[in-house]
Amino acid sequence: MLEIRNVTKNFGGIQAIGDLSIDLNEGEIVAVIGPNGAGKTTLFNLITGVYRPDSGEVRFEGRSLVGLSPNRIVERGVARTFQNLRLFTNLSVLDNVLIPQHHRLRAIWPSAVLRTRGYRRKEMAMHDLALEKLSFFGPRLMSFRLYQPVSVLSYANRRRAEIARAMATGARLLLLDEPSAGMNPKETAEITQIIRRMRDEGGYTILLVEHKMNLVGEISDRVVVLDYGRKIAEGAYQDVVNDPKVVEAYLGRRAEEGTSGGKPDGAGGEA
Amino acid sequence: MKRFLVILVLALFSSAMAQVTVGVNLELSGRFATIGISTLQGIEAALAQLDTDIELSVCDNATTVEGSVACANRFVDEGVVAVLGAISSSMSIPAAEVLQEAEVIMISTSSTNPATTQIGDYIFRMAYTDDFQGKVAARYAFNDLGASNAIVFRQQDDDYSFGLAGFFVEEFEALGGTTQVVDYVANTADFNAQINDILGVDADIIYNSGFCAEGATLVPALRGAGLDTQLLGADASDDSQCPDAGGEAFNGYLFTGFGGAEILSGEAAQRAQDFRSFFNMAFPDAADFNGFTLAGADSLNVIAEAVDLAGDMASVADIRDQLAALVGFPGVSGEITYAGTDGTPSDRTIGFFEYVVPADNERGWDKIAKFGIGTGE
Amino acid sequence: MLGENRLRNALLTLAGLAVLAAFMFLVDRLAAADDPIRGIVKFRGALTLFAIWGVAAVSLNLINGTLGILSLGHHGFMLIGGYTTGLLILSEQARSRILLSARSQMTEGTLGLSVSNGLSALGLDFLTTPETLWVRFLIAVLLGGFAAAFAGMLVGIPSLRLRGDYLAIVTFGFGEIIRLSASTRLFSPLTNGALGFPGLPQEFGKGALWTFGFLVLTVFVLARLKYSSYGRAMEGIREDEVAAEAMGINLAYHKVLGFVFSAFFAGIAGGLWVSWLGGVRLDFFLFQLTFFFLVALSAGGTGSITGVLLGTALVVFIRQYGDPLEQSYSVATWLLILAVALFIAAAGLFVYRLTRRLRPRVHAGIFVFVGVGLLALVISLVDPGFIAGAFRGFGMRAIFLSVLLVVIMVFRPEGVTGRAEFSWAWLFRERRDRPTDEERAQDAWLTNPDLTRRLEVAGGKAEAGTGEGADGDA
Amino acid sequence: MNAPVQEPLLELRKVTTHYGPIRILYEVDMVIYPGEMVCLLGGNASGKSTTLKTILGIVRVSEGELFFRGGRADTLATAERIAKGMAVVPENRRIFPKMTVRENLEMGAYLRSDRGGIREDMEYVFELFPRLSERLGQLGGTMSGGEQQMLAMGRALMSRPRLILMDEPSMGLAPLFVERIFEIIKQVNERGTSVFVVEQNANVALSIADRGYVLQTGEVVLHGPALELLNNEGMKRAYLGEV
Amino acid sequence: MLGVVVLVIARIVYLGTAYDRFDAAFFTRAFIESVKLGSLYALIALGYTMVYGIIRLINFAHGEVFMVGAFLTYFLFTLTPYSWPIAALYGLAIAFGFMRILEFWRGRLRDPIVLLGGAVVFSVATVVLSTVTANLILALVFSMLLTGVLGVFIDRVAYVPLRKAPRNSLLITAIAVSFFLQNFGLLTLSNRQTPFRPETNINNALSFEILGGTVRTNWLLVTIPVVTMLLVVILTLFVNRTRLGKAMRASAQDAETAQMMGVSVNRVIATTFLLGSMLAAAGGAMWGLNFGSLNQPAIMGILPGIKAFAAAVIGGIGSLPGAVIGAMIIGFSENFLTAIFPRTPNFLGITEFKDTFAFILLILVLLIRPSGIVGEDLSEKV
Repeated sequence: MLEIRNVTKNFGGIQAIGDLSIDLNEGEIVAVIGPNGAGKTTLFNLITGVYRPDSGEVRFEGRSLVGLSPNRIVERGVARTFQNLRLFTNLSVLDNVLIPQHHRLRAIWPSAVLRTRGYRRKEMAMHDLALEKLSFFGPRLMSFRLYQPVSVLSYANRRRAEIARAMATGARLLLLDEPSAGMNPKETAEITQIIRRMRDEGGYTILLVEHKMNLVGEISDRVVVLDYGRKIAEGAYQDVVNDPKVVEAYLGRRAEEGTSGGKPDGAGGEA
Repeated sequence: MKRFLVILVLALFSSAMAQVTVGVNLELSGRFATIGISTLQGIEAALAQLDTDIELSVCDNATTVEGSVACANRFVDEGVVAVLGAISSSMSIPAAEVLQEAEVIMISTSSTNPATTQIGDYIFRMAYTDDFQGKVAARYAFNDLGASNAIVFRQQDDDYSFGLAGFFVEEFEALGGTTQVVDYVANTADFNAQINDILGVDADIIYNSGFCAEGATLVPALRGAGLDTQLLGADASDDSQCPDAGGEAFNGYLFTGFGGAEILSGEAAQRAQDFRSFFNMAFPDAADFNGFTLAGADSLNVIAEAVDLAGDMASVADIRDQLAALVGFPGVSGEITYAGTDGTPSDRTIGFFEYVVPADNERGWDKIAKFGIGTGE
Repeated sequence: MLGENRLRNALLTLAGLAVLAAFMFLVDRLAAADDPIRGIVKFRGALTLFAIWGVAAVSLNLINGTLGILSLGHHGFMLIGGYTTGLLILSEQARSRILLSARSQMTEGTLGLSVSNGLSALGLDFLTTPETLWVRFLIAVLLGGFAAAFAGMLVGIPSLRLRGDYLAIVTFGFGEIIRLSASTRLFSPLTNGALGFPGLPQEFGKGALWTFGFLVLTVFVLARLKYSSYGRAMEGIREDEVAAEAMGINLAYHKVLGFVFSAFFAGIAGGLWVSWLGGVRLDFFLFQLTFFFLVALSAGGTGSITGVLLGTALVVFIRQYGDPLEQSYSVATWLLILAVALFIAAAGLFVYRLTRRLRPRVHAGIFVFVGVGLLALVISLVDPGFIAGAFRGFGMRAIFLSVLLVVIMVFRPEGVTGRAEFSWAWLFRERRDRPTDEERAQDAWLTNPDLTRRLEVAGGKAEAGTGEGADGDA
Repeated sequence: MNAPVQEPLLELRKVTTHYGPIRILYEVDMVIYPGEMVCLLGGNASGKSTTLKTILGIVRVSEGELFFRGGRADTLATAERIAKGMAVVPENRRIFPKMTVRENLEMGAYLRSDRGGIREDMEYVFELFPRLSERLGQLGGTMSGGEQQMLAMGRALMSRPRLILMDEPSMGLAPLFVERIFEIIKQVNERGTSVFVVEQNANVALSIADRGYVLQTGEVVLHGPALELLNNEGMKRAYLGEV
Repeated sequence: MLGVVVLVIARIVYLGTAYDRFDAAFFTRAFIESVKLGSLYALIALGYTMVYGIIRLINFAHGEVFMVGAFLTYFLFTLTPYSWPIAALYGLAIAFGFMRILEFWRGRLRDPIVLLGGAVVFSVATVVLSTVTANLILALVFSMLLTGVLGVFIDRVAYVPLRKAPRNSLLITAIAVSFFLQNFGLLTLSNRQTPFRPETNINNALSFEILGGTVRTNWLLVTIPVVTMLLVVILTLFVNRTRLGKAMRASAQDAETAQMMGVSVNRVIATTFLLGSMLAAAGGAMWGLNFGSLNQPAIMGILPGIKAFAAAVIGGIGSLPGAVIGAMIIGFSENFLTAIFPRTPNFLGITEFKDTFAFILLILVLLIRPSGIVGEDLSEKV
């Protein structure tokens, strides 16, 4: 579904991504892990068109995404969340989930101003879809919260709203940047389940960046490990975390190798 | 401070028996504040000089159009018989529209745009129109000064200056001269770009149709660049800001303006002289005594006269009729006749003046009156 | 959007409009009466000015409030609309007068541009009679709007590359270029240079019913736009451009759309404005017009149409009824006014610090205000002749407005209403973002109580613009 | 290593802070004794950086008290706290990119006016980081991440502080550099300067620190000697987010 | 660049051969006037660029600060000696400005030496103002100090409370302050075109021969660029060498970190306003000298202010040399461009559009290179 071929990106002489290739199949959950500054967020920015790769190719469903503006890429079916939450803070939750549907609104503005029957129907449909996407997270964003501005929500609810917002774009591929950041263990467990249900019930393909290894271990079909912008390992979770190269890159030399269960301590942080 | 007391006492005294209110709609702040204050002082002095029961209601339009309309609306509501002002055509015309509709007399003190009095029969003016002034200046330049090449400085975003320059150019070219118009915008201080256009151009006269806010830097800049051509200005130059701020460069600057005591003769000159003495007593430290002052004073004088003639309990329409029928009213700026005109006084005297800045007198300058020309001539 | 009380709201809206129309009709009739009651003419003047400036301010609000771009060139759009309307609606009499005038900068070709000529060419001669002037005026105003909208599109294009205050400066530059160019030889065949054209029909700009009709239309269209998907997309751009683009919003299209809409209604406001003034002239369109709209927006609440209208009302009130400020008062009176103003300021500051829980509650500024105020009070009371004579505060209204704007910006940057809008639901206290007890209980149950205790929102509903998040480490 | 019995250098007593209406820190108690090295651990958004900013006075204390060198510090301005002996190595280094290395170091000594002392301290910094002395004229922004970290540490040392606050010194650095940086931190600490490190890299930090605090969503959930924390199951649960 | 120079020279040669009025003297004069005007714009532009560099505020009121500076110089020059209470009032403000400058070296306002200096300056200023007729230099220095204090005051009252507010609010506030100063100045300073022609040698007329033509100008052709250069050099030295200058640069680059180094950012910003306003006052005084008079307060600051702002953006906002370069570009575009495209019998000239050049250049620069000619991209700091 998504092919990343030999992508390279430099920032002022420093290589952020070097010759990276990743493939994603439909219906997969792939996690990208790696220490800070490994280029995970840069990778997301390259896929979604915020940056343009210096060389290499990004293809989605066979068509190249390189050179498209971010909104065109969304129209192709790739949506993302942001690591540090970029919700429309002063707008209501409902508005936040309606805005990403705007690009699929096939109604010109005169009909929107005149509120034609066709426009009203489309608005209703958008409304229903918004509720459907929010219902992934249970009733907590549904009732009165719908009309509250995002700025009064709790951190975890904002994360949820942001995922719902990405889903509402109508994308088939979701890029989730640290979906569980700032959540407590219980909420993390819940979001893990939701991500799985998004794949199973919603039919989304998911590429996620995550630091919480238990979440990664639980849901990812494959794990890609980045270090200094290069892929140093790829494969099933268990194989990857036991790879000495990964352990060294991720945990630093001081870490005692082979901690049981491969759950590294002190993993990562913010980029 | 003393002048304020005089005015205050007079105002308080007159308000006690006030019957007729006259509105004053002037540019008292903003771009034309100086001219507005000169005019207001003229009106107040004239009021104090007259023994009348007219009360003034002063409104500052802040040199804004909506301010001018607000003033006009206010006067309509206050039920004034007449409104004096505004100064510039831009502020006068919108106010005139309101006042004409409400049938309130308006006398624009110095609007020179012909369009102002065309608005209706309640609209009068005290000044002559641009066409007259421009023509007279052009004839003077061509015939008396012997100029054949004129450069005309015009403020491109002001209708007064724009219009005046147009009439000057028309007449000057009709007489057989050639002209070159140079434009500038409001608030220009640096005229070097304009000077580049005319430096080395063989001209006999430079006609400045603009205001002193720009003229006070324009003229020194011209002189500084070595252009010693004779300068000729219009009544907007009849403003002490010009020689005050421009200094020596204004030595020999000719301009047309409202006739005062110097231009008039006989009885009229005496009236003008009396008014001047009275004004100097009432406003001992007034910045200016110029054509705008006279226009303000006379606009009040004619209204007072019309009110008098119409008698007690007269309606505004009666007063208007009296005003429109006025013939040869002895004003401080000459005789004023409205009979048979659209509201522009016929047979006004336009004066030619010259600024003289003596070399030994560092602060002072003199306004020398040369001669007057009547509109009828 | 899916209001349960749609019928009620629609009826209420219609009733409100009917009352408004009746009131405006009454005002028109009263003011046009032979012997109008005292104050009505000025009231109608203020009312119509409010409506015209309201159209302009509400349209500016689309760029400044909804789209989040500071635009400082609104007077330029109004100028284009005003000149277009003026040129198209000019009477034949005025045209011939201009043509005959030696000073005219216009040619026969440009003077031939008029709605009635166009209608004649189309064979609609029955629309060129004096009785159908209103049709021609409507057409002229709409064409003025379209001309301004075209300019809006041109100005909107740089907004694709520029952000923030750079864009503000570019809009300012465009506004000034439009104004300065209108008087040059290049454009004077269309604009008649600085002379403009006098003698436009005034019954529309001065008619309360007419201007309020346009205001209602503007508010209707712009409110509809704001509450449509397009408006939401624009608000998304305001909140976060990067995120909006990442959610599929075409930034270029929506920004230009916003500019086009805003300029269109600014053009209409320009058309009404020249009708209100009875002529077209360059100095009707100075930057201070945009400044007044900015004051209206900031005072009322940028982003809220309700707030903008409130702010416009405030500005128009001060501009039209503020002249007692400029009367001649004795110096003692001025000192007294100053003292009262300072006491109010001190009290306001104290209350402000108290409500915002700022420490120390009694700020040094309060002492300064009170001290200076007391001094002024003592001087004015004890010795009224301290400085003899009177003092006229010419320009006081402008000073007052600018001080007001600074004070509002400092103490309530979001304006009176913030981004909140008036709605019937608000009037009937139907607030869907307030949970019922049941919903609240469910919410608490869903949320880990352990966590909510720490991330709880201190003041209930957070205010707009604050509360960027609990993201302490970001 | 043993808890000293002196008067504390820095003490937080029930400190609560807010960002706008949202509470970030909740009744945090914390003590740092002279000569100690203390680390503060915690996940994303747990309030680590806010703690640091609170100590520095960039975020205001809304409730509670802060003491530094025996005096009340929560009413002092940042500059006054720094004058009393705090210094900071901010998150992401935050070198002044358009100033030279020398100017950056001089900025560290901004509040000092004793030229002799400044020169001495600069010598000391060059001793610790010889590479900096080679690049005195270079612009800060053109240096590599590791060099910037050195510069940031050197800059902090220039104020001759009693207490150095470090915000995630290992972030974004190669493991080799992380190791080196922590060695230098140790070295600095051994000369008597107290060090307060905020870290996510728990293993490295705890292995050289004396004591540690663990923060979770704004509350101190665990604290104690570093070695104990390293082996504490509860800590794993609290900090690593395992259920 | 070279191409432009060649084109300009070709155009000059063409004009010179085709019309005899465009001789060497004509272009020399245009060049001199361009440099003068550019220098004046530079003094204003520096204030814009410094303030923008630190708090990202387009200080719309700067043009009005320039106006106040000019008027203060005028009042100090013409109206002295004052009666003692007014002299004391002025003295107080001047002493405050002086203390702020002393603070650059001493660090604290409460430092005894600063206090002592302030007291000395207060006494001297009061005595001088109440007894002596100030000469131009003294008036200029006092006016710079006073205007600097005004800048600090504006910052304290209008901008400090809005430090954390959205940038748009700050910009609107600045516009409001600008309107306030215009109208308040009209009410209190003067409502007239005010003469400003002190009897000094620096504005004496000067004429010299060049290739057979006579260039008529005045000594300000030397004074204005020299004073500007001097002030720019002092400012550059201050920013690069002194402690507070370094703090200014550091705050411009990263205010929060600078704060962590012990820099009191608010004080640095106040200093920036002080310096920018002082330069604007110098610019205002020389503006008055150059044109022989000051426009009334409501209009004097607008055009120079906006054009200087355009200059700051064209040069690259935040950069001191950029401001000077940008100012020169505007100065030359207004004077020299109209000299090489003047009105000739077959060409109308471009003078009419002179006042739009600044805006057109501004828009072009922002579209083509938003960071300006020498500036770095500050437009979005992520």
